[in-house]
Amino acid sequence: MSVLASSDCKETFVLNLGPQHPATHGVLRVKLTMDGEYIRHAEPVLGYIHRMHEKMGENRTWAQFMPNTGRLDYLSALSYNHGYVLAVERAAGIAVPERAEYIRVITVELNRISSHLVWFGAFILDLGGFTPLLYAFDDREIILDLLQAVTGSRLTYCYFRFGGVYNDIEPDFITGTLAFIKRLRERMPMYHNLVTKNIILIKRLKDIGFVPAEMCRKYGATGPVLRGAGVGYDVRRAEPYSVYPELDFDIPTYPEGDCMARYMVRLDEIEQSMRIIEQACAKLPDGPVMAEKAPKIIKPAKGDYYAAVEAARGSFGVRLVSDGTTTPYRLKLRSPSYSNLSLFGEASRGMLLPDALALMGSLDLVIPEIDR
Amino acid sequence: MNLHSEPIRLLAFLVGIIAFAALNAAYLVWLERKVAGHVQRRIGPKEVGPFGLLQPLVDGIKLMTKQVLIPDNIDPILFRLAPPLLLIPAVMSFVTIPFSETLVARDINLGLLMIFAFASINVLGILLGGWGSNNKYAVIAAARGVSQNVAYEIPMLITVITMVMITHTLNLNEIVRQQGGGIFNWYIFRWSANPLMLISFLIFFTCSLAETNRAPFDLGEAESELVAGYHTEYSGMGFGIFFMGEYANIVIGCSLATILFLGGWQCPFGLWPGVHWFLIKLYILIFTVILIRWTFPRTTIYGLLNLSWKVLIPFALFNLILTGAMIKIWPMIFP
Amino acid sequence: MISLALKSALAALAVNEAVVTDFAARGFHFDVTVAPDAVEAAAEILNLEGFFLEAITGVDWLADGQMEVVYDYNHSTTPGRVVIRARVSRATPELPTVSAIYPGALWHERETHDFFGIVFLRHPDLSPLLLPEDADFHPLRKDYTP
Amino acid sequence: MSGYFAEIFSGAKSLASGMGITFRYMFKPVVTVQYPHATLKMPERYRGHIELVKDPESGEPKCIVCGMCQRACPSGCITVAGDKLEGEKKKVLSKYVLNFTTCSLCGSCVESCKPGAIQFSREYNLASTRKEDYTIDLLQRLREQR
Repeated sequence: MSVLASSDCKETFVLNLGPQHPATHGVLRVKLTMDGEYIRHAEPVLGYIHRMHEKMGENRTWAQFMPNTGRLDYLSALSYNHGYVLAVERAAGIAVPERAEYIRVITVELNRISSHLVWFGAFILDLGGFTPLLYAFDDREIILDLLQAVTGSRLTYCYFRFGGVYNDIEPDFITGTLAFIKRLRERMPMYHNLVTKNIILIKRLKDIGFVPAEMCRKYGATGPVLRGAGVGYDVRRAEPYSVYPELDFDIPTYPEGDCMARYMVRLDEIEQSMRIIEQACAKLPDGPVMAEKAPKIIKPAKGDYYAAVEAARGSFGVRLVSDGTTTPYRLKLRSPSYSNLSLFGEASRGMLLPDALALMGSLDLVIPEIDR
Repeated sequence: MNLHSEPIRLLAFLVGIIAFAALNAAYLVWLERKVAGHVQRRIGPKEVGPFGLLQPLVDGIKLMTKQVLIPDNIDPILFRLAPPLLLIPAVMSFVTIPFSETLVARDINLGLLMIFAFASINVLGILLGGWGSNNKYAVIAAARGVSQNVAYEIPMLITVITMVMITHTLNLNEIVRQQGGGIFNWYIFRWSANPLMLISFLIFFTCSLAETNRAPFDLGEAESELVAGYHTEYSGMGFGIFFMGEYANIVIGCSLATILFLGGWQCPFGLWPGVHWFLIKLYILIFTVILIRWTFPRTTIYGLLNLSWKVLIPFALFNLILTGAMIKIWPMIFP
Repeated sequence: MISLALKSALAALAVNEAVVTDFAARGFHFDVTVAPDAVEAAAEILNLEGFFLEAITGVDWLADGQMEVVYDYNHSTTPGRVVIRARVSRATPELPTVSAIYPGALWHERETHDFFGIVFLRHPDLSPLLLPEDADFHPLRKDYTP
Repeated sequence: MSGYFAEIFSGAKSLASGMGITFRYMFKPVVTVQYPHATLKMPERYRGHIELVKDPESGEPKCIVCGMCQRACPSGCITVAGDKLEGEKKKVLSKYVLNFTTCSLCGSCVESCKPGAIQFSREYNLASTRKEDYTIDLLQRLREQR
């Protein structure tokens, strides 16, 4: 590559980080050309768990593709459910009852918190601290229990349906959710004292791994990566969907663009999600959870449709092309981590290996979603 | 048979020291896992024996029965030499440690010097292990380990020189004897000798963490970056010996801190001095070391060097000068 | 929202009429079909306006003997989705790359090449990204049989 | 210079407070479940693999062999067959096999079932080293439950 040719130092070596490496969280491989511990060139190698979901979509009915969406990003599966049902509802013109919308928002935001908690733990694990991971899992376990009681599964949810949700929530769920939020509010200061204020962590994250807003734009990075660069872009506000316009929440942004900024964005997002859930629980109306007019067999009109949601990792988009039959003609899944990872090569150039791993951790990668 | 004859005494100590080092390695792993478990609100080992107490034994058997895989293209001599090179100096250092006034293998006058001489060898074990494995991760880890050890030996030795200036001796047993008669005679609280003694202790403790490659300075085996660092390619007992050497080093580091600052086998209130006080203090320090590992994230190599050169060395040097001044000026004011 | 100047600039490149679409029904605001040679020019216009590239994908229109490449652009501060389409023939599916303007397109174009066999001219590396490294098939083509 | 000392001081304080937290947590009760010795009860809606539902009156499966579940299943893991007995109007279930290796527990089959003849079981101890253990004959399972 050009980087090598232009460098004076010929003594570089290639380090294969992955596909089985503790820091890559799955089967991502990064081919690093290193000069000592400095990274000259980093090239992510993808596709180890590529499953061709898009081709599967072309061979199934619209409804049959639902379980696949939960298997893209195993940490915030409900957001991906949501993105897909939004796209199909838009294409087929299905209206969703208000109660179902509120239930969707509550469960998606719970899922977002659980996703951010896993990221938080795994990120500190990347940096060498083990204990916060298990504290975060302790909290996440409650979310999984809550969601399990509603959806029946713990990780790869398949809860939303075109025109509503699979089944109604029980009153226990609301009380359990509010109790959990109370608990997490009390635990957040602990997390900050244990981790955020820790001098070692500050030294490792502050001014490390710059991803400026312009780089985000060039690579199409969204979500906390973009918000950590100071751009307050959030699909929930930019293209309001579901009942988000009726809820009051802030979009945390930090202008620094370093690892610390992305870290703080996600921790603040946990707090904002808690606010959203509280409001949604208070406003939850009575009524059906499934549109009565929702057709059993979906046949959207010819044309192409797009729907985006704010998943935990950024903007998840679904582009549907319908030819008016019961199966999609083309189904494109735009996953946020894919774009977020694509900037890694440029952003990590010249960094030390541990800092590059901090940068990779702060991008919050989920490999099945990248490989699809 | 005369039980006090020198060869028998030495033999007894030899067996005792090796047993102490091996048992410590085994049960510190157990302690580490238990502490980690409870810190993380788990139980830790519990299946084998009561409270999982037999777990280290079973682990040991497992390690010994495992095949020692020797990868291709390694340096066959260095690869095999490295683990003993890490373990033997650590075990040798126990020779001069005074567990109590009488329970010391060799009460030599240069005990402190000898321990530091041996402590410098174990860097070689890390370097050769990393280099001999012919593995990129291991080489990076070895390079890190060496620069880290070299950087931290300086503040550590400066602090030790400060201590030697106060104690006037390198004999460890003598240093402990000087701290008799209650907690305020311990060097950590002997503020008449140097008001910054507490800082000296912290510098020494931090350095011994770094010297023993313990978290948060475990850059040499940073598992989320370098898989397993310099012992990536070692399996079975090769890995087991590295492990034992590491834990023996921790015990040595904490023993030295106990002896130099916390009064060794002396009792905090001047009564019943003996080996039990030494062990209590030692294990409190070791517990702190373990708790530190399960609390903090890892530093980076430049963070580590920054800490050494910008914080620890200036403070240690200041301490040295202050102590020298106190020794010379104090008697002039109060003759 | 999308400025009038931008709309007219893009409409100048369009092969047929540029459409202002109903966002609620379709999910994007502006839909332009351009000639394959004009995708770079369109990207340049959008780049100057501060748009970012969300995704590039293809659609295989087997019946028409054509393949469509779809570029999804979006703006982060003044939200407005612009869809740029270009149709190439199935026999010679070639069009220029936009990766010089948007480096993020590198991977999206590689993926589209993987799945459809569409060649992006002047792209530095079109080796398979998600498919196995020796893959010579294009699974999202409608005539693909495994 | 004062920043230098302030940083050392605040850094040391942060380290000490972190150690205080972990030390306090060490004495808090354990939150894990010691799995083989203790198990959790699955909630009402837990989605284990599917199972057939008995008709409380006749004791026979409620299934009417309509095949809706088989058609709804995205991964084709259900095989249903029925015999038409002489003199009976309805088919009688003769075979209901679930290939659990490809099942994604989406619940499409349970939703599509008009008579409510299938439901989720609450079984989760399904580890095995043999692939054949996951081809579950649900009809036989129902009969064994009797």
